[in-house]
Amino acid sequence: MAVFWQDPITFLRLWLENLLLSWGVPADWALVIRFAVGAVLLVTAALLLVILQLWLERKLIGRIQDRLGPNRVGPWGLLQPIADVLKIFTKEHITPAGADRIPFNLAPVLSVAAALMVWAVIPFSATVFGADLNVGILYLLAVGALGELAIILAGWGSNNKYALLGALRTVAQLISYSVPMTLSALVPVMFSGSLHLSVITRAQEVWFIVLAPVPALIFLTASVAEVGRAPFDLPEAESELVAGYSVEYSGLKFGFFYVAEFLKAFTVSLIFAVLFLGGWRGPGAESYPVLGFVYLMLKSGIVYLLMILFRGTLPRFRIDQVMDLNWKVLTPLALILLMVIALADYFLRGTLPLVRILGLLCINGLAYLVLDRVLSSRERLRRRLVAQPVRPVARPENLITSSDVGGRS
Amino acid sequence: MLNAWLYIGLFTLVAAALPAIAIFLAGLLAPKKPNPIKNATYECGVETVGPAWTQLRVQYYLFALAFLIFDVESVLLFPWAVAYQQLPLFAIVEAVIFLAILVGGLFYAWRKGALNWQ
Amino acid sequence: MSALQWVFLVTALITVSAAVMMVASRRMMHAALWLAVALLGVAVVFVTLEASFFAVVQLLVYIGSILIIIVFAIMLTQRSTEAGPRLNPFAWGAAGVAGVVWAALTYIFIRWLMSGTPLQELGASFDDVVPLGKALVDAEGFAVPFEVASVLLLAALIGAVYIAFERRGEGS
Amino acid sequence: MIPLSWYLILSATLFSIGLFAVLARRHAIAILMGIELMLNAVNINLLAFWHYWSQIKGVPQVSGMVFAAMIFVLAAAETAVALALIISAYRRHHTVVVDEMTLLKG
Repeated sequence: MAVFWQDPITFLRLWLENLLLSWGVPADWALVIRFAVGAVLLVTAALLLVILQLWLERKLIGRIQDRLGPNRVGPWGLLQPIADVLKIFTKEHITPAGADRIPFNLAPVLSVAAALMVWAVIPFSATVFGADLNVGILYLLAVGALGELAIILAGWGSNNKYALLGALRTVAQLISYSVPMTLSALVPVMFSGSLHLSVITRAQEVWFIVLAPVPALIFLTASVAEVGRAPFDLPEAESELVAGYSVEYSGLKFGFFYVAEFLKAFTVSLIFAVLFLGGWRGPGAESYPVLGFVYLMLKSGIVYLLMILFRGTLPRFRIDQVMDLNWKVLTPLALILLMVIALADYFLRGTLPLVRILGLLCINGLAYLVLDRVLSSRERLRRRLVAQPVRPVARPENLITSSDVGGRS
Repeated sequence: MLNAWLYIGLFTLVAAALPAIAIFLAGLLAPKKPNPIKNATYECGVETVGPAWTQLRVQYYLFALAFLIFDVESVLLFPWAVAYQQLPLFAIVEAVIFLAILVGGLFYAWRKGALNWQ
Repeated sequence: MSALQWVFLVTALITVSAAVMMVASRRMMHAALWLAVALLGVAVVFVTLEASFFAVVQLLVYIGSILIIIVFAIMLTQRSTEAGPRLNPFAWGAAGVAGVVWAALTYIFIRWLMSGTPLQELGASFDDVVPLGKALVDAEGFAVPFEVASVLLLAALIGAVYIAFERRGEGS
Repeated sequence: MIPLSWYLILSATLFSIGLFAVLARRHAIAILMGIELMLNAVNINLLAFWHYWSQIKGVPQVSGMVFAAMIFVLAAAETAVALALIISAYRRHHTVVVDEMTLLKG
């Protein structure tokens, strides 16, 4: 019997189970009710987390850009997102003329649902997980496919050129980046010998980011791109495609696309933490599962902060750069590293753990250096001219002279 | 395993129902004053020209194609990766050959220029 | 009837009606979306068969990539889709052929089931991924099909890139 | 539990609908979708037999799963090439209706 302060969620689960059984509910139905209660609680928690995220992200981005960020509603602007939610809740829903009603209305729902469905399989601590699927990782990747479907539905349903082009462009980006993502997700599977997320977590006596730093880096980059955040935020590049697939949406329907984006940002951090950062593992997490939950949230919070840092500091890529980065750098890198690691680990897996770790680290570094040299030299040879030659920048000291001469070019 | 899937099924239902209910409630609360100008398709203020469902360029197809091939291939590799710890060297070399063939495909598409965004 | 049977019946009904709608819809995009529903239904059927791996792969490969590539192809060939009737003049003949095939298949299946071949359900704790992975690269097992699959994919990639890229600039 | 015959009838139905789409639709991509449906029906069959037969021989049989996996590969390859052909034909003839394509007649 679990003690409350060791593992509150299991404690509550057992309590609910006993309560239902004592009421004379059949065992099968008790299971269904327990699952349903768990699902409702988890979905609500995830959606509430988005509100916190909205505040955190606006505040931090504000600070990075030397602004205050939200500071009016509540202490430190903490109630700002709630005010925003209330406002967007009462906005008019505009359905554009000629829209395909069913896809148009289904798209935001499916988009949020796809982002939420990831939470069903995440092992939150040693004892608390929703479904321990025997194909956990593949499920995580497959749910992404539903998100792509939602984007296509939105683009098609809006009856708008910008929406459709934006949607197809987004989907092109998402599907491209899921290739290196899938390939680097194979590495944790190889090391742990299972697709169960719980087994993958348990197998990480040494975090997989130490054993395979380069695949982890590829996975992180690809997941930032999968979320469509800066610097990969072409899907909503205001200057190019108005707002991508969500142009025609208004009110809460638009809000849900926004929610889905923020939710996805956190779920990919969660996935990264589970696959490469040891999930709930940490000192004392086995005997006090509640600590495991804290560790997991800390780890994914750090990854999430890293993503906010990317967003605040990196300029947006052009679409051809996005595609080049994926197909000409990440994908070959992931493929070749997969081969190298598969061969190397076969010879190293019988040796001492320390030797194995150091060996894998060296091989990762070596492969990365060699491939980086090879790939970037190819790139340099084939770099295409896409912009004008560099023109002089107007600085205070050359302002007058350059305008007098009409520029160097 | 069916229990796990039962949970996922319920979770999916809840995850889809919650936003749907929220949108429905918001639709009840929100004002409804449609007019033809407001409902017109947004095209930066310019009159809409032609049907919205326009033609695309072949570029999109080529990326989707490369993705399709690599996706299927990585799916085939997942069972192999699960069994990896128990496999002899022969089987690992076999998978490496499998990967090498696809690297060849990638480089063909690259040389051919199919991976350049125009 | 058990709950699982109800799940199966509802899924089968949705799948079949989505398939019918797919054949009946005029707009190709609608057909593709109905196909998505049918494919999802098939994924659920795989779940009831305890083939988790294939249910997920169905999502990943069919919905995540084949459907998307079909959508892209529809968008690429958009201009010629809407005109003319959607069925060709032999539609009645085709319906007849399909009906005959359905009756024949069902008859064969039922006959075969009646013949009393022993059947046994899969154990509930059976994990479908590890034996598949071992068999795929086992020299005694399916190593050759595994490599051939890779070559097939390579051939498809090269062929499709070649065909789609062939007369560049000639199209509109 | 679900009887095997249900799966077989479902797969026969999907196969026939797919066959009808292949025979009767004029649009090339619709025909392709019919083929996808037929392949799915085949997969249901394969996995159903795998589910009901794999413990007959004492050890779990994997042939059904391997065949199903190969069908996925086949479907991917077939879709890729078929759509490339359709797009190529469309660029040349500006049609995707099969009876209007006289590509092979030269």
